[in-house]
Amino acid sequence: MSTTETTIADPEGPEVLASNIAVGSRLLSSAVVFLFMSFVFAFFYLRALNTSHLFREPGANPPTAWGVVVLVCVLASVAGFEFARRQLSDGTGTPWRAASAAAWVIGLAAVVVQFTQYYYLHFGATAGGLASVFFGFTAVFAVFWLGAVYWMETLWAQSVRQPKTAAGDVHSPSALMRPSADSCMIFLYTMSVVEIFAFVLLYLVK
Amino acid sequence: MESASVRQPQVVKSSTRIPSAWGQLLGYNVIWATVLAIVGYIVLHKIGDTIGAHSVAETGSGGSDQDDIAILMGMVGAILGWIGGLGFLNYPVSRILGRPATLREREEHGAWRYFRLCTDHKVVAIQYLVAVLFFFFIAGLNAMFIRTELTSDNATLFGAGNYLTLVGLHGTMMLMMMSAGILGPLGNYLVPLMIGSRRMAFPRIESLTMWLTVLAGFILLAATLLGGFPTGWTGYAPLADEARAGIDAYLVSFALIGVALALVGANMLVTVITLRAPGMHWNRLPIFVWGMVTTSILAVLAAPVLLAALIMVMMDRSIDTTFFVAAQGGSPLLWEELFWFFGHPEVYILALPGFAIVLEILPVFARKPLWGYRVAVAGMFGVALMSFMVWQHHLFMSGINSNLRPFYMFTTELISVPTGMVFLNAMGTLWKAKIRFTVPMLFALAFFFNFLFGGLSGVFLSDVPSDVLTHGSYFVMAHFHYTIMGGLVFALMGGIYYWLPKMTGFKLNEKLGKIHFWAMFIFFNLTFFPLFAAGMLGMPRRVSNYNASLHTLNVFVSSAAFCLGASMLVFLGNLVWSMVFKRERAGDNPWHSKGLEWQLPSPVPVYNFERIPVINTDPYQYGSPDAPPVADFGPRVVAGQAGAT
Amino acid sequence: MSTSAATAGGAPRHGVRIAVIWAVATAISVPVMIWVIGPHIPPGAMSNDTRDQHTVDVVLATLAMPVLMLIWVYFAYSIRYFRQPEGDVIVDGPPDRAQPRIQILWLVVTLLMVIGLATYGTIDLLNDAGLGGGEGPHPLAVPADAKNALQVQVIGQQWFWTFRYPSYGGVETPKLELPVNREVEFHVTSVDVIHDFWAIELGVKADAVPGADNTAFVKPLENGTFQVRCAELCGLWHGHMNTTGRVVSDSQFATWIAAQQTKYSTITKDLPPYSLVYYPQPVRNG
Amino acid sequence: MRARALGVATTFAVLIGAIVVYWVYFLTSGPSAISATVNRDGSANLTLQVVPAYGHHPFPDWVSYLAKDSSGRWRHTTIYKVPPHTIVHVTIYQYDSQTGLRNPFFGQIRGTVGGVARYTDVGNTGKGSGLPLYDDTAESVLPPGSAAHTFTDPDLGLNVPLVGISDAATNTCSAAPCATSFAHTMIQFSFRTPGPGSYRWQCIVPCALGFLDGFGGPMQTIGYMDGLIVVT
Repeated sequence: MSTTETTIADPEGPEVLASNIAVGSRLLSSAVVFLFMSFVFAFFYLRALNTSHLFREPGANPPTAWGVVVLVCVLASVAGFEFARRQLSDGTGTPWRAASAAAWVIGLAAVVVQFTQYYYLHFGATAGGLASVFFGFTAVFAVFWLGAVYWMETLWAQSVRQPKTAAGDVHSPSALMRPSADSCMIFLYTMSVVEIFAFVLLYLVK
Repeated sequence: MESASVRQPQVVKSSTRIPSAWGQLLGYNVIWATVLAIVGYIVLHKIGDTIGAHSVAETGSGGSDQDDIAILMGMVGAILGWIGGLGFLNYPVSRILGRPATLREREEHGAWRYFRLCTDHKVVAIQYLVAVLFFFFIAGLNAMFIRTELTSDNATLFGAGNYLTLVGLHGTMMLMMMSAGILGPLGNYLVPLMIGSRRMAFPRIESLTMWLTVLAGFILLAATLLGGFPTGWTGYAPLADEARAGIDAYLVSFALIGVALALVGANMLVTVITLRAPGMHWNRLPIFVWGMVTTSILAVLAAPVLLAALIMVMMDRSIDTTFFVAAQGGSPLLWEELFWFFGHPEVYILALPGFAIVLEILPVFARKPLWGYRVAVAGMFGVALMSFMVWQHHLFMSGINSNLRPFYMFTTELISVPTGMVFLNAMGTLWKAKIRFTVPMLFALAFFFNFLFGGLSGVFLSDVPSDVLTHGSYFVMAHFHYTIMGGLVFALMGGIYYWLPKMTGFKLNEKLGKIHFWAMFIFFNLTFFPLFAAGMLGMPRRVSNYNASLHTLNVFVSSAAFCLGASMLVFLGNLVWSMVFKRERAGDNPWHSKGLEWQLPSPVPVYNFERIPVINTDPYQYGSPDAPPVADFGPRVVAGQAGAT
Repeated sequence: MSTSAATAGGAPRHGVRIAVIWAVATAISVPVMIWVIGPHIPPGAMSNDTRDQHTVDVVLATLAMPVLMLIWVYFAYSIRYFRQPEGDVIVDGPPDRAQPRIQILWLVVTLLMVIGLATYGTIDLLNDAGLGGGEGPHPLAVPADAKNALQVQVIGQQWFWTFRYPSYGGVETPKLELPVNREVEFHVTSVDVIHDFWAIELGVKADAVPGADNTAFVKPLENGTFQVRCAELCGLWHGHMNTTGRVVSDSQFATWIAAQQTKYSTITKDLPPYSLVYYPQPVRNG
Repeated sequence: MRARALGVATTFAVLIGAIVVYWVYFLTSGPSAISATVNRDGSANLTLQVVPAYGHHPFPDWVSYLAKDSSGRWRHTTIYKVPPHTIVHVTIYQYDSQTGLRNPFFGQIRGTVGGVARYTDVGNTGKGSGLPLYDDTAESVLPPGSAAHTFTDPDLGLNVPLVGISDAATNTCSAAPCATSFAHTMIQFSFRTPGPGSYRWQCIVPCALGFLDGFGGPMQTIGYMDGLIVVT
């Protein structure tokens, strides 16, 4: 059986959803900062206490080379997407597609490198406070960084699927492309700051 | 009047074919979600077993302990199965494939939409209310079992281990459900109506938070299948590391609630910031919406810290990291710091919605405008800001540097100043008022009576020398029951009696409501006031055997607690009687309130407003007959005729 | 004071009436709290800590009385007098809003009370009132005669307390006895999970955290027995982790400690050397 | 519409009913008590056994106590009924290897009649472990490193460390109940029971394999390494 339903379809302009995403990404970034501040707090707290002098077990120093690779991948991905965002006009230009594709692929590579690093680590998770914070910080960062890669990928995929000559009508996806890319940028900048924090604390501080 | 920018709504006649019952069954709904959750658990549990066995062989540590990897992975599988079964993964997958962003799922009709992903904020709110009350009654049942055990001064009825699981489940489930207990149901339903919007900012995320809360409740119930957990809701560190598998259920369910809390808070904040109707300036926002805003700020910032702390315990248990193992470089105090950095904003996530509801109800039944609107909002923001600066008062005795004591004593006592502003507002609103003693008003007045005891006992706990006696004792338990149950649950009941006629169109029976109120108020005080004395006389929290001298006091408290439980059954009876059997129409504005949500028909149609209204004043124009109506809704859109474009 | 008088004369001076009732209520409740209820507020008077805590509790309770009475009187009065007239016509009250004067007055009064409470608490801490609470490995508030205090180590393990007396050959005993009128310095630690050493009548409460030493001071002033309980959830038998301690005269303490040394002499030599923190092995066995 | 609302209400009632029934079952679940065999002279006997792995559902690899009930069958319970104000003679067959005490203070035998316990190595399992070989010798102290478990009841002031079989022992028992043919040590002691009441007892050696501090799992579960001495 069917029913006729009179609904009021108020044709919201895309700027409403764009403002939603903009404020939403700022809140998401602040929540993510509080999440990783807990790991930074754990690092400094355990380092200060150094209970049974086992915060840094001898030999439990993560190799800096791997850290640099992950850092570079993350920063390259963020820079790539920033460059792509600047090229973005109506979501159809080839430089935008190429740069955003490169951005999320390099981003994905960062996660892959991070997990392979665990495989080649020469110390286990039980090797003192620093090893625990190392595993915690990097693993949670990799998972949240996957969220950023997902966001970049959806924008890239949207422009690929959309025909080149789409006119920009009110509901056309390209009308939302630029605001969503700007909001994604905010989240990417936050994640890059967190990655720099992680790199400095886990690899450089002795 | 910026009428030009207000787009004229278009009336769309859409005939949607309601699929047959079988069609509904096969679609994405909660039944499929349960099936897929169980399948997901079994599959990933198997994978976890292989990984666990491998890591055991590698590290050579004990055999029986390694099932944590399997259980945690199994629970991840259950979460994925649950979300997939409900259809939450369809949208992200379509986005990955490049389809454009859409706001609404296919709108369905009929009762089935309550059992699946639905993006109408009113449906999600009612689902939330039913889920929260369902788990609230189970946790209340736990409380009754706890009190039966405490009638004897030596653990006889239940095994000591089972008693600890009982206490842990009561505490965790109550706090999990009550932290989203007002943000979810009343917040999701009323905020769009109060600010003049047709939707919440992210409708899918809103529905996701509801279904995650339901799943978290059932995972916590599953802790008994895994052997229970001994740590109570605080989950202190080395005990959590060495507990049996039941603690994994606690960790995963609390993590889910952390995620759901952060998302519901973010969703609320974005809605209020971006979707206000024209004319709804910040100083015209109803006080209930301010309460939701301040609670959401706390939820968005505090829940991630909980998530990080819980992830640390999960890693400690599964891959043997040593965050909280003192002998290997970790420190149990790290958990206390992280947990209470989340813990104290959490208890204000519980208190602020109570203030919000009560300050919204008072003007309606005192027939006077809210006395000090700005002071009330300032008070709420003061509480929200200060709640991040007080957490070490839980560690006064834990061996923190005693230089910190004066600071945390001062900030803890300072937080009573913004709370005092809420009391000032209540007193100002009641000054020369014309009070009508309806059931919501009774609950609002009782809120202030109870919260007063909660606040004053808080002063005892904040003063370090007095805290030496009262820390970790029943005095603390009486304090937080007075603030959470005396405060939040009384406000929630008041809110339910006040807004349910708008949400469902049916009035709750007034006589049954009064019986419920007086029974709950009297027996609540008879149950928890003597516990202040029990605490000071040396009865620690979470014990099943106490000093024989406290036996008569505990028997009295237990009998009062059973009557309190009975009063809750009266509420349940009233709900079922008024909503299912009597179904007495309540009309659009039974309480003659001037709030924007009461100017709409009840139950509210799917699209909330025919035309987005232009707001003229704040909703508290009582006592000034010449005040303009709260909003202009413009000419009615005659059904079937396209609106003037 | 009936409603008829209210409407006959000019508007009844509600404010004055509430103030009068509040003054009377406070005048009654404060002395009742100080002299009638106050003496019964725990903790008793067995040690210097409990006496300080008792005075703090009585002061806080008396300070709470005026606040309690103000809210009770105001709400009772408004419930009694500011009612909707009979009949079902809904009458609105006056549309008055906040006057800044009252808001600022309320803010100043509450701020002053809070600052007063905080300074009173801080002064108390400086006068060593908070010594019963655990102060961590390096206590800052230290009593005057802490130098010759009796050192007692409290070891919390899953699910009972043992006590070590380093100045008597590090003997470990499950019983706790203390000499009267002598400062005692507790070093509380744990070997497995977090416990909380709570000597109720002594007014001492200090968390036993594994891998950390927690110091608390007390000077027992009266002989008698006191309950020792665990105030932090520590697992299965948390509720049964109780024992009773005794405060005895110096001579009785000397004979008792000598008896303990002989009773446990065979095992004392196997005990680990006295240290403020223990990391017993195995941590993860199997 | 009313039928459907009624349907939802009844499903909730059924759901809550099911949860309540399971709840009561979970809360009251636990081992059933066995009573010690009473001799003519009023004293009682308790025969227990400690196995390194219980070997059955639900926790095959948890270490556990077992008790012989009056009919001679081994029962998996740790709640023992004993008569009041009398002497209880306890015999424990101990099949587990040595783990060592975290707090050596519990290496001393306390609270038993005469302050001693008799240790015997059956099948000279102690050879080659560098520890003294016991053959029915009364001891008041045990080297803390050699304890496999303890029978400790703080409420009664009772503490008896149970010496473990040496790692060199060959035919070790791997599933309860273990026959006396497997390598084991035997510990005999007796203690005086006070007035009626229920007194909790536990093992204090960190013997829970694979759990942090050896104190998780079986060490926190009544029926494995914790129990009650019910004096009625």
